[in-house]
Parts: sequence; C-alpha cells; structure tokens
Amino acid sequence: MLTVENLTKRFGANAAVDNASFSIDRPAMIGVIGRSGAGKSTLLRMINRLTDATTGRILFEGTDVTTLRGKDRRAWQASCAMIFQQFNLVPRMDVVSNVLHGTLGKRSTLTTVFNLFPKSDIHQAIDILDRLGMADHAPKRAEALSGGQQQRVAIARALMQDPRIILADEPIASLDPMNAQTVMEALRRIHEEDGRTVLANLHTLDTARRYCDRVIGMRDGRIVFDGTPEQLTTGVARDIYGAGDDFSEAATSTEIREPALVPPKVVLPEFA
Amino acid sequence: MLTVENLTKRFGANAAVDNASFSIDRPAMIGVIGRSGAGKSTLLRMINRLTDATTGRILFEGTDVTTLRGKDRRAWQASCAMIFQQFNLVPRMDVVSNVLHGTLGKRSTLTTVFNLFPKSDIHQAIDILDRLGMADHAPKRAEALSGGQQQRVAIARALMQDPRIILADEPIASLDPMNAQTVMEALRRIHEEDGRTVLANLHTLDTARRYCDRVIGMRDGRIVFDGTPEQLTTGVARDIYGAGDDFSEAATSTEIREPALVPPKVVLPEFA
Amino acid sequence: MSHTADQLETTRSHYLALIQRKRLYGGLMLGVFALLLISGFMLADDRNAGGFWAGLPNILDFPADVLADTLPKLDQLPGHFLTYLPALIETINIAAVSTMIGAGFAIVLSLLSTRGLARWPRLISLFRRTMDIMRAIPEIVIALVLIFILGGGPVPAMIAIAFHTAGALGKLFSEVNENADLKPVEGLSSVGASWFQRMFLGVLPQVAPNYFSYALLRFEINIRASAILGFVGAGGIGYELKNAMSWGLGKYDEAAAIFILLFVTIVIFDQLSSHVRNGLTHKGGH
Amino acid sequence: MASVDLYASADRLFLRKRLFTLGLPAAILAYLVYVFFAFDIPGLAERARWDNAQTLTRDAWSHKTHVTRDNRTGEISAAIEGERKGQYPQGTAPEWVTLDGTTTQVDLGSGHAVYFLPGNGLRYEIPGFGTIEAAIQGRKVVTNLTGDIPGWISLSKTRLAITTPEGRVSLTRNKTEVFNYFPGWELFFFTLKSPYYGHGPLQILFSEQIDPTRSNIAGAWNDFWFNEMWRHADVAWAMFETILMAFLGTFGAAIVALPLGFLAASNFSPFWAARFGIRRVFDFLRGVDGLIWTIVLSRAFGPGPMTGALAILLTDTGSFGKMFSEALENVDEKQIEGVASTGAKTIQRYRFGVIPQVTPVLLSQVLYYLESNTRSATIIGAITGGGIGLLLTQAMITQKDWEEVTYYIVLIILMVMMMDSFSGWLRRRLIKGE
Amino acid sequence: ADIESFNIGLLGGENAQDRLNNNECLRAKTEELLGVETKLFAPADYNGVIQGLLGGTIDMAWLGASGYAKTYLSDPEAVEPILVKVNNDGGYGYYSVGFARKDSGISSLDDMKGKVFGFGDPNSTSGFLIPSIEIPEATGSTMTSGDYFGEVKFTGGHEQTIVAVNAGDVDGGVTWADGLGEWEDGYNSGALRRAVDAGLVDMNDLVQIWQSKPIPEGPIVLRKDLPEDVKVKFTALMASLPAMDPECAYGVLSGEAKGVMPIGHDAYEVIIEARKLKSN
Ligand SMILES: Nc1ncnc2c1ncn2[C@@H]1O[C@H](COP(=O)(O)OP(=O)(O)OP(=O)(O)O)[C@@H](O)[C@H]1O
Ligand SMILES: Nc1ncnc2c1ncn2[C@@H]1O[C@H](COP(=O)(O)OP(=O)(O)OP(=O)(O)O)[C@@H](O)[C@H]1O
Ligand SMILES: [Mg+2]
Ligand SMILES: [Mg+2]
Repeated sequence: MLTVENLTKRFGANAAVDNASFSIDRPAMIGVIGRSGAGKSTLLRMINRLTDATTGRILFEGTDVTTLRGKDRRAWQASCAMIFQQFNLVPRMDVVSNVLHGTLGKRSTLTTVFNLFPKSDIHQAIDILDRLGMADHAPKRAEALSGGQQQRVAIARALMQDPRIILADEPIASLDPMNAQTVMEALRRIHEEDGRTVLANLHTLDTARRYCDRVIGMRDGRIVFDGTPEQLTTGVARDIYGAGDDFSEAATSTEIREPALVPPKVVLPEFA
Repeated sequence: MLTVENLTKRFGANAAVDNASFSIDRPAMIGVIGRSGAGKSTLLRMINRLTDATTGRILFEGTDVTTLRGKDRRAWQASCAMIFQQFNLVPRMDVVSNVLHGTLGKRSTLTTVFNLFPKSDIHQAIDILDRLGMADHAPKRAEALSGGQQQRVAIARALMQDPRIILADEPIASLDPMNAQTVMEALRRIHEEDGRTVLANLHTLDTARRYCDRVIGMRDGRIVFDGTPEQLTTGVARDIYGAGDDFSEAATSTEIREPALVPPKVVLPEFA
Repeated sequence: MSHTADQLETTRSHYLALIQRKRLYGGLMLGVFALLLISGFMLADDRNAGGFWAGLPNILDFPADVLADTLPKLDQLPGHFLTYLPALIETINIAAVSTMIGAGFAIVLSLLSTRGLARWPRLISLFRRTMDIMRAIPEIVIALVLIFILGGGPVPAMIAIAFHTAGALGKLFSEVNENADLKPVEGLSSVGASWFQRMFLGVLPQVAPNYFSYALLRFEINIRASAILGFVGAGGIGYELKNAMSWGLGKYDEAAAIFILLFVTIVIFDQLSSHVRNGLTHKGGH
Repeated sequence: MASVDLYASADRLFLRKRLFTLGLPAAILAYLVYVFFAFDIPGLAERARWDNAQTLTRDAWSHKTHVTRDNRTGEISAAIEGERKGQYPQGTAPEWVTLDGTTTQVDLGSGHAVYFLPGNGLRYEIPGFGTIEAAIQGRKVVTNLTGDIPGWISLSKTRLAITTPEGRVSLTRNKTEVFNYFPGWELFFFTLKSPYYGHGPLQILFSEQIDPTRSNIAGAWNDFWFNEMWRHADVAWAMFETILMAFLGTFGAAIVALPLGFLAASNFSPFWAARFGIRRVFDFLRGVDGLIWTIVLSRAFGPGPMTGALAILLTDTGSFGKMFSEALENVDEKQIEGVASTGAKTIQRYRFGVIPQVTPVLLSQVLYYLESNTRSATIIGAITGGGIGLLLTQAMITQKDWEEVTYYIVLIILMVMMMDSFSGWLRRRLIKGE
Repeated sequence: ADIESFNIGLLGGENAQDRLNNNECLRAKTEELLGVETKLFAPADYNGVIQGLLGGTIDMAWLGASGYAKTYLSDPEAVEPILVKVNNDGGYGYYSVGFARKDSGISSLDDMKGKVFGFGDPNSTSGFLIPSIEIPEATGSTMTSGDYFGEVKFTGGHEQTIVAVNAGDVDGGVTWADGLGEWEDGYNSGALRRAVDAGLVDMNDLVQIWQSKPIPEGPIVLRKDLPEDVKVKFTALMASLPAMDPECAYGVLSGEAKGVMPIGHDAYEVIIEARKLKSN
C-alpha cells in the first residue's frame, strides 16, 4: 500500500531524515518514536508533501507521490490527512467550517470562498463531529475550545477528507493526560472501525505500546527499529533514545496513573 | 523618629487607610503584612508623599511631613527612598543613570536635565552597585536586566538618595524565590550595616518573620497587629488575613526550602 | 560580593569613557541637527520671494480677503454648498474606489511578498521592490501622465491614488502578515488547499481587522489626495476650488463654500475613522 | 447519526455566513458599478488618446532632430528637438543630412530618403510604397498622390504631412520639415556648443586636453553641470529644495508640536478647556490640507521653499500634536512615579520619567513623516512652492518634453526611495541601537 | 526708501526651466542696474505671481490683461502698468480664437449649439474672459451649461484646450493667437503655433470658428510701492532692451517683437469692467 524507499531530507549539511525505508502492506496503526530532532516530523511532512524530499521515493499503490505536482499533489494531500501537535485550525472560524476545510481539495475555490459547501457535506461534517462527541460545539469558534476539543476538530477535519492514511504529528503532545487519552482512543477507533492507516509520531513509549500495532523507531534521521510493541524492550528503547543507563521510561510517560508511582523531581537551586 | 498619628486616606467612601497610628523610635527593619487591598501600599505612598493623606499626621523628628510643600516636600522625599514592586526604573536608560536619579532631589535642574552628573556621584553610584553585586552591569540598559537585578538597581537608587528611611512596597512580589532572597538579604544588610530604617510591605508571612525585627499587620485599612515576629502566631495571622481554619501558611510562602517538606499535591482527574 | 579596588576602577573608567563618548555623540548629533535646521531655515528664507519675518505680519491678509468677499454674501453660501455637493461626492468616490482597488492589490502584493505565505518565494524581493516603487511615486505624477492620455476627469486620479495606495498599504499589510500565525495555513496545506484557499481561509480571517483599520486610515488620506489632484485637472472638488480660488476677489465666497465643504468632510471622516479604528483595536486587544 | 436539530442549526449557520460572504462583495460590486457609470468609464476608451500614450512612451526614451527649410528664404536649419538650444551652427548638420547647395538629402534610415528640391519641392522615397513628390505652387500644395490616400498621409490644400516609422515630414507654404527619431536622451551630457559633445567618458578622462583653456575633467563637469538643455544644476537644486521643504516642515512641526502635545494630553494638562481648545486647533491644522495652507501662505511669503516648508509645518503640527498627545497619554506611570519618589522636580520628572519613554515613539513617527513629506513637498512644489515638483508639472504642461518628464519622474522616485531608506536607517539607529 | 532685493515673477505656460533660462539675462541686467540682489520666481500658475504682487513679495511681472485686472480689483494700489509689448505689425493686441475639429463638421459658432465648449484657465484673458463676454453677444444667450452650449468646461490652460479639442474631449474651444500669418501654421505666434511646433496637432484637422476683437497685450507691471528711482531705472532698462540686446529681448518677450511702449492703466479699463461682470 505505502512504501517508503531510501527517503532522505537534507537541510543544508544536516540530514533530518536519512535513507529511511519501510513499507505498510495493510491498514495498521503505526507509531513513530524517537527523541526530539530525530526526524519524525520531517518524515510525516514529506509523506504529506508539505516538505519536499531531497532524494528517495514514496510509493502509494504504485504511484510515486514525491513527484506529483499541482492538482495531483493536492489530490494526494486530500487522501492523506495530517493532524498537528498544535492542531493548526483556523482559530477565528467556527468548528463546522474548520471540519469542512477537509473538502477543500475536492471543491472549487469559488465554492469554498463563498461558503457554498453542499448541504450533504455540512451534514456529514456534523455526523463526524457527532462521532467524536463534538456535535454540540459545531457553531463555536475553534479558538473558544480547549486543546483536546480542538484536536478532535482537527481529527474531524482529517476524517472529512475521507483519507486512506492519517498522519498524526505528536497529536497529544500539547494535551493534558485526560485529553490525550480521548484523542488517542479516537484515532484507534478510526483505525479499527474505518480500516484507515494511522501513522502517528509519539513522544512517549507507553502510548506507542498501548495503541499501536507496529512501532518505528528513529534516531538521527535513520530508522533504527521497526517491529511490534512487544519487541520494543527497554534496551531497544535506550538505543532509540540514545540514553544511558539512567534512562527511565517514566520520564517520557504521559499515562495517567497513581501519583505514588512518579516521585516528583525537584530541582534544588544553588544558593548565591 | 517616625510617628504616624491617626493617618487616614479615603478614596471616595472607601477608606484605604483607616486611622492608622504607630511609631518607630530607633532604626529598625519593619514588615507590613496584610492581604491584598488592606492598605499597605497606600500607607507607604502617604509616607513618601506620593499620595496625600486625607487626615492625620506623619511626624519625622518633630516635623509633620504631610504638610510639606514644594522644596521641603522634595527634600523629605529625597531622604525617604521608595522601592516598588515593579521596580519603576527608566528602562531605556543605563543602570548607572538610573541609580543617579537618586540624586535628583539634591542636584540643580539644569545640570541634571542635560544628564550632567558630577563625577563623584558617578563613582558613588558604581560603588553602591558594587556593594549590591551589580557593578558589572553598570553600562547596560535597565530593560536588559532580569527582575532581581532590576530590583537591586532600584535599591541602589534608593541608597544613592542616602535616605533615613527606605520604604519598600512588596519589593519581592514579582521575583522568583532565588532573586527574592537576594533582594531581601540586601535590604537587611543595608539596615544592619548603615543603620537605616526599612519599612517593607510583604505579602508572605515567612519573609516577614525571617527578615524583620517588627511586624505590622493591616486589615481593611486598620492596623490590627504590631509586634515582634515571635508574637505573630498562626492564630494572629489568621486574624490579619481574615482566613478560616483551612488557612495554611505554606500557601503564602516563597521560601526556598527542602522539597521533602512540601508534599506534592497531585490532582486526579476523573476519567471520561 | 564586591570587587577588588582594581576591578572597580576599571568599571568606573569604562563607564566614564562610555558616557563621555555618548555625550560627545549625542551633543554632536544635536549640534549637527540644530545647525542643519537653522541653516536650512536661513537658506529657505533667502530663496523665498518674501522673507519669513517680513511676511509674518501679513499672514492673515489672504484669509481677510476671503472673509471680506464672503461675509456680505453669506446668504449665498447654502446655494454654493448645493452647487458643489456633486463635486464633493465625486471626490469622495474617487477616494473610496481607489482605496478599495488599492487595498485589493495591496492584499495580493503583501501576501506575495511575505515569507512563509508567498506563492513564489523566489519572487518575494521582486514584489517588495515593486511595492517600494509604487509607494515612492507621488500620485500627482501618475495623475498628470494619465490626464495627458485619458483626458481630465476622475479616472486618472482614481488610478493614480489606487496605484500609490497599493504600494503604501501593501507595506503595512505585509507587516501585519509577518505576525500572522502560520499554523492554520499549514493545516490547510495538508488537506490539499490551493494557495488562494490557504490565503483566503487561513490568513485573511486573522489579519482582516488590522487590514480594515489601515485601509480606513488610508481612505481618509486619499480624500485629501483626491482633492489635491483636482487642482491639477483631475475633477472633483479640488478642481472647483482651484477655479474659484484663482479667479480671486469676486468668487472668494464660492471658494469659501468649497473650502468649508472640504474641511468638514475631512474632519468628519477623520473622526469617524479614528473612532472605528479605536473600536477595532480594542476588540482585537483581548 | 446526529439529530435533525443539529443539521438544521448548521444549515442556518451557513445560510448566515453565505449571506455575509456573498452580500459584502455584492455590495462592493454594486458600488463599483455605480462608480463605473458615474465616472463614465465606458466613454473612456473613446476619449483616451492612445497616440498621446505613444508619443509619450516614444519621447520618453528617444529624441528627434528637426531638419527645416524655411520656404521663404530657402534657409536650411537642423536642431535637436527643434529647440534653439539644440540648434546646429548655421551651415552644419548631422551626418545623415547632405547639404548640397540646391538639393538637401535627408537619410531617415531603412532606405527612407527625403529630398528638399529646389523651388520648394519635396521628394520622399518610401521603400515598398513608392516616391511621393510634392511642392508649393502659389499658395497651394500639389502632389503626385492620386486616388485613395493611406491613413498615415494627411493632405489638404495647404499642408502635407507624412508619418512613417522612420520619421515625419511636413510641408506648408512657410516651411518644409523633417523629424528624424533616435533612441536616447540627446544632449543629456553636453550640448552641441560644448567641445566635449560626442566624446565618451574614457576619451574625456584619458585623452589629450580637448578644450585648450580648461582641464578635461573640470571643463566636462562644468559643461555637464550647466548643460543648457537639461540644466542639471537647477534640477539638483530643485531636488534639494524639495528635501529642504520636507526637512524643515517635518522637524519644525515636531518642535512646535511637542510642547503643544503636552498641553493636549489629559495626564499632563490640568485645564480641560485648554486641552479641548488645543485639540480643536490640531484638528483644524490637519483638516485644512497642506495645499490650502500653501495658497494662504503664499500671499504673505510669496513663492519659494519657505512657503512650502511652512505649509507642511502647519499641517504636520496638527498630525504630530494629535499623535504626540496620544503617545503621552499612554505613558507608563510607573517610571514617572519612580523618579518622583526620589524628590525630583517637575521638569526632572518629565526629563527622566517621560522623555525617555516617549522619544522612540515620537521619533519613529516623525521619521516616518519625513519620507511621506518628501512626496508632499513634491506636490506642494508643483502647486506653488518650487522644487522638483514645479519642474515636473511645468514640463508636463508643455506636453512635449516627455524625456525631461521621464527624467524628473525617475529622480523623484529615487529621491523618495532614498528618503525612505534614510529615515528607516535613522529609525533603526536611534531607536533600536544606541 | 531703498529696496533690499528685487524679485521678478514669471508667468507659467512654458517649461519652468526655459522661463528661468529666457529671463536670466534680464535678471543679470537688473541686478547690475539696481545694485541689489535680483531673483526670478516661476510659480506654477497666474495666481502665484498675482499673490506675490499683492503681498509685496514680487516686484515686477509681465501679466496677462486679465491678470492685471484681477490684481487691480484685489488692490488698486498694488501695481501699475509701465510697458506693453509691441508686435512686429506695430499693434499691441492679439486675439482670442475659437476653433474646432474639421471632421466634426463644425465651422461656426452656430454649429456649436448644444455641443461641448472649452475655456482655458479662468484667469486667462483670451482663454476665458473675453470670449465669455463676446461669445454670448454673438450667440445671444449665456455661457451657462445647457443654455446655448451643451456643456461649458475649463480645460486648465491653452495647451490643454488645444489637446482637448484635437482629441474630441470638447467640441470647440478658445485660445490665443496673434492673428498674423497662416491658419495652417497656427499663425505666427500663439498657443496654436506652439502646439504645431511641438507636433501636438495638425492644423489641417482644425478649423477656426470665431475670432474676438483685438485684446490688449498684458502689461509689464511694477509694484507701486517701489521707490520712484527704481521704477524709472527699471522702465528705462525694459524700454531699451530690444534695441540693446535683441537676443535677450527675444527670450524675455517670448519671441519676435518690435519693441515695447509705455502704457497706462486706462488701456485696461475695458478688461476690468469685463472681469467685474464675471464676478459674483
Ligand atoms: N525547515 C527546517 N530547516 C532546517 N532544519 C530543519 C527544518 N525542519 C527541521 N529541521 C531539522 O531537521 C531535524 C529533524 O527535525 P524534526 O522536526 O523532523 O524532528 P522531530 O523528530 O519531529 O523532533 P521534535 O520531537 O522536536 O518535533 C532537526 O535537526 C531540525 O533542526
Ligand atoms: N488611586 C486610588 N483610587 C481609588 N482607590 C484606591 C486607589 N489606590 C488604592 N485604592 C483602594 O484602596 C484600598 C487599599 O489599596 P492598597 O493598594 O493600599 O492595598 P494593598 O494592601 O497595597 O494591596 P495589594 O497587596 O493588592 O497591593 C483598595 O481597596 C484599593 O482599591
Ligand atoms: Mg516534530
Ligand atoms: Mg499594594
């Protein structure tokens, strides 16, 4: 279905993604982990064509999407939805309109500019919002919502695109644990119920283990791990994160658990 | 030395300071505590003559300073320095110039307007800055400094006035604990080494207890407590702050202490 | 805490040297500025037909002439107001249309020349230079050229003002754009939105209040510009004012009427726009 | 699935949004249509003189040389742009003119040749068309043209005019005239009188002394600077005069407006009536445009840069007064209080509490106006004052010196852009740096 | 009373540079003669010079007849006429000439009924004042738009009128000419001639439809307040200029002229009366 072949992205001398290859042959929920700067975002942005690859190919059902231009490229973007850490909604617009933006790739510019979305689209947007428990917020401005709600609107927008693949770039990094859980569960449900592929950058190991069928680990732009959550032992994680023996998984956790398990770490400032 | 007699300040119907009397007979470091709106700032501002009293007298060595006008009033202000919560420096001017503003009351208008301060003043300003550990910052603009550094510049300006009394209106309220400690220690040192009276509004009990010889408690404009830190029991504090039994001193603390003493409070969110 | 005496001495001398340098530069700059101002004044005074000091007592001569001509004919003023109302409306129309058209071009130009939004990032500096040049050309230059080609009337003025407005607003708009949040734009990119859709749905809603407030300010400026262009043959109230003024005694009452119309219009739109702008910025404040 | 209610409310929401997104453009469109007819734009195409546009664009980058025969005296003269200043000395002509006693041949290029024949005759050989012969007989023009005459030939009993891409020829009883067009601004550097005419920069710099009385550089500079045709010295002075007006007007206004701004700011001026009065004065100064001020002032001060500068000064005093007082009303009280608590006098409070914080704001406003006033000064100069604006309008009114118009326009644009970057540079230096 | 400087005002109508250029010799001679600094001023329009004369900032100018009338009406004590230019034919008048495009079929004022008529500058004698009085006499109705002519406009100046008629913006207009020489050349001098020389119009395309009675050439005026000896000296200089320095006179008097002759206020009474008529 989706095959990434020797994909490389260089920013100047620095290779953000370095010769990455992997392949997805049937719908799955896949987590991409790695520490900050490992190239996770760049990888996803290249697949969505927000960033152009330096070399390498991304094949989707036989077509190389890295070479698409203009209309074709936008059509590909339409079938490959992206969810961002910061939601990237239009804050001053209402929720339904934000969801309807998912149809921009299909609709003519004029329609969208004059708000002439077909009634069926509007109703579908409401249905999707309803599915994510957000129907009541439909007429509100996006900026009036909490982070978790905004991210659900972003997921609704993604669903509105009726995509084959959903790319999610740290979808829960700016959310509190409760909202994070709601959002991850929504993504999982979409994968399971609709059979869509979800490729999510995650910055915590336990989330990846809990929700994903397969985990890809990146380090310094290279793919250093690709396997099931079970294969992702603490030793492997240490390699991915390039951490020493003092590496504690808990440090990357956002799981909601008993407070007793997490000893608070307090920094003692030196007195002057 | 300084005697406040039946001092009252009314803003419309509201008495910000209500018939306050107290007296200081020898140099001391005095803390004024009380909750927000109790009238602490108004009291200090009346002493410095930034605000005019409605009724009552403030006697300094026999002179009623509330009736001073023009030159005499400015002379009094020069000998009674004020330090503000927001530092109230001139941010676009360099540190030394800000300190030199402390001499404005003494120097002629003409020279100062053209920024022509005597060399001896400049040297003294640098000496004072040095005493506060700020000499290295002398040529920087005030706005380029951190909050704690700015407050030390403000103290330097106060010292430059060579004042009999230093009034400090919540000098550490906008500072982080470390800077707060540096500033309070500087004030204490000035009191001890120079024998100047320091009258400081403080919004935390423990600071008052730790640095002051005497504490004045205000509530709704009236002085409700006047005694040594030892006399300031939790019960008394409760009265001053008008709090119920759930009053916890720790809530007002800015002290830096061992983390173990403060059990971390974790809120358990309900699961959706 | 404190330094050794040596260190302190260096700090002192450094600081003294610093303020001496500052004083020197400051004094020098002030001196040069004062010199420029005074010598400029004297030069201009010398090149003027009448000197400044000699002319000062006569400063009210002209208004006195106008008043002397107008006061006996006060009853005719309302009639004049009516006569010149169409010309005034033409002037306002010129300003309004040119502000709209200019703002339209300014929006496109500013989006094309803002990093992160530009359709063709390589051409950013080209569009910037274009705006600089559009801004630099005084309206009167374009108006005069166009009057030669298109004949007198409102159209040359409209085009001239719109041209200048596009450049002037374009610069202000691109400053607004710089501060726009790019996240929504990226969000729209990811769904396959075209450049136009990204700008219209992702950027414009954010910047619209600021655009509007700048455009209003410009509208007020353009009313003046359109009145001035009337002076060189571009129609509207300025043209009538010039005719009445240059006739002189005998038609000063008409000139006065036109002047009052123009003045009142400018003041009304000035107050109106500052009111609306205040409202906009305050609402945008939180 | 979601309820019907939710659908309905979403539908209503979009109906409202559509009404707005369609209504606003529709209203604007309606207004534009009204203006379209009010300004008679349909009639514009008819009125527009595209040939004027052609003349303008052609003249902007090219020049013409006139070769004229006075048909009464038979005298032949050649002059660049037909002006006395561009006249070739009697008996000489450019090399494409062959003076040959009775017959004069003018070679227009591309095979076009014009002959001034004896007896006030004229022959024009046009490749691909033929030869036109014409002469004055008595008071009338007679030609060999018969049948349909093409549009580029204008013929009446008393006048013949032929316009081809190579040039223009006209014949009347009084004179026969040929215009030959060349690219470039002729005589831009040196007039024909100057010995340096026709010499390149390298020649002037490195070759032997051309004029025995002067060194090459000094002589060339003198002849260039005092070029009678382009008058570079006067143009430079006019530009300077324009900048001078802007400079004096802007900074003069700033100096006047500063104290007035204090009097109009509610936190510095205790007298309500004074505040109100001064603000109305600001409104008045601003409302009466600089243009009107120019007219009013030119009675008292006469034409000249001082009048223009004062007009800018008056208008900008209004603008600055308003802006300054607003800036002063927004000052941060904390700084003033800090200074006041040390026992500072009022003036010291202003000096250290107010001035440092308002200076950057005021300065940047003033510098911004400096650039915009350079443009205003151009316009005011065009109306009465002087400067480059006057040169420009006057050159335009004569409607023939389009190359000079182009020159002035280029200079004005450069001047304004220069002032723009200068004021920007100063702003950055004074406000950000220091 | 002595004067500190002497300011010469130059009327518009020509390139400002050329105007300054043409009058530079006069400036130099005046400076030499009077011994005070002499400056040239070239404001953009008639009004600039007139305001200067009224305000006392300009000492000498060569005004149009209507301009003189305006100055006189604003302040009778401001200026006095001294000299007038005499044409080659010995007269000191010129004409206001009405003209139209030949292909419009208009050949007389009668054909102009209901058409658009263009004046030049409102302060111009031949471009507005005289035709605005003599044309109504000829047509028997007023110059109000819609009365006889369909519309009456100001084009702003002589050049603009010629361009406007030629372009069809207005159907007919008025401008000035000396009435000597041939129509096809645009006469010997005048605005039409300049337009022809500049290649702006082809006189074959235009026809004359009206001509005024002779209009007195505008006077060279001096400010009345000037000291008597300055007036005398300057008048003598101007009077002898054509003989002394023909090249300079050509520039100062805008072309060929026989010379100048003294003239007084009386010669302009008619114009002044005409102007009064046109005021509110
Ligand atoms: N536009 C860019 N220009 C230059 N370098 C970039 C750009 N975007 C990313 N990089 C660099 O590429 C590398 C990979 O960045 P990327 O954002 O993909 O990492 P990441 O794994 O998503 O990290 P994070 O967890 O911080 O989001 C980093 O070194 C980053 O600095
Ligand atoms: N300028 C003023 N005008 C009107 N009311 C004022 C003014 N200044 C202070 N007050 C009122 O006087 C009362 C005492 O204010 P004050 O600032 O002295 O309290 P405080 O103890 O310093 O409180 P905080 O801890 O918030 O600084 C408050 O009710 C306040 O609202
Ligand atoms: Mg990332
Ligand atoms: Mg307080």
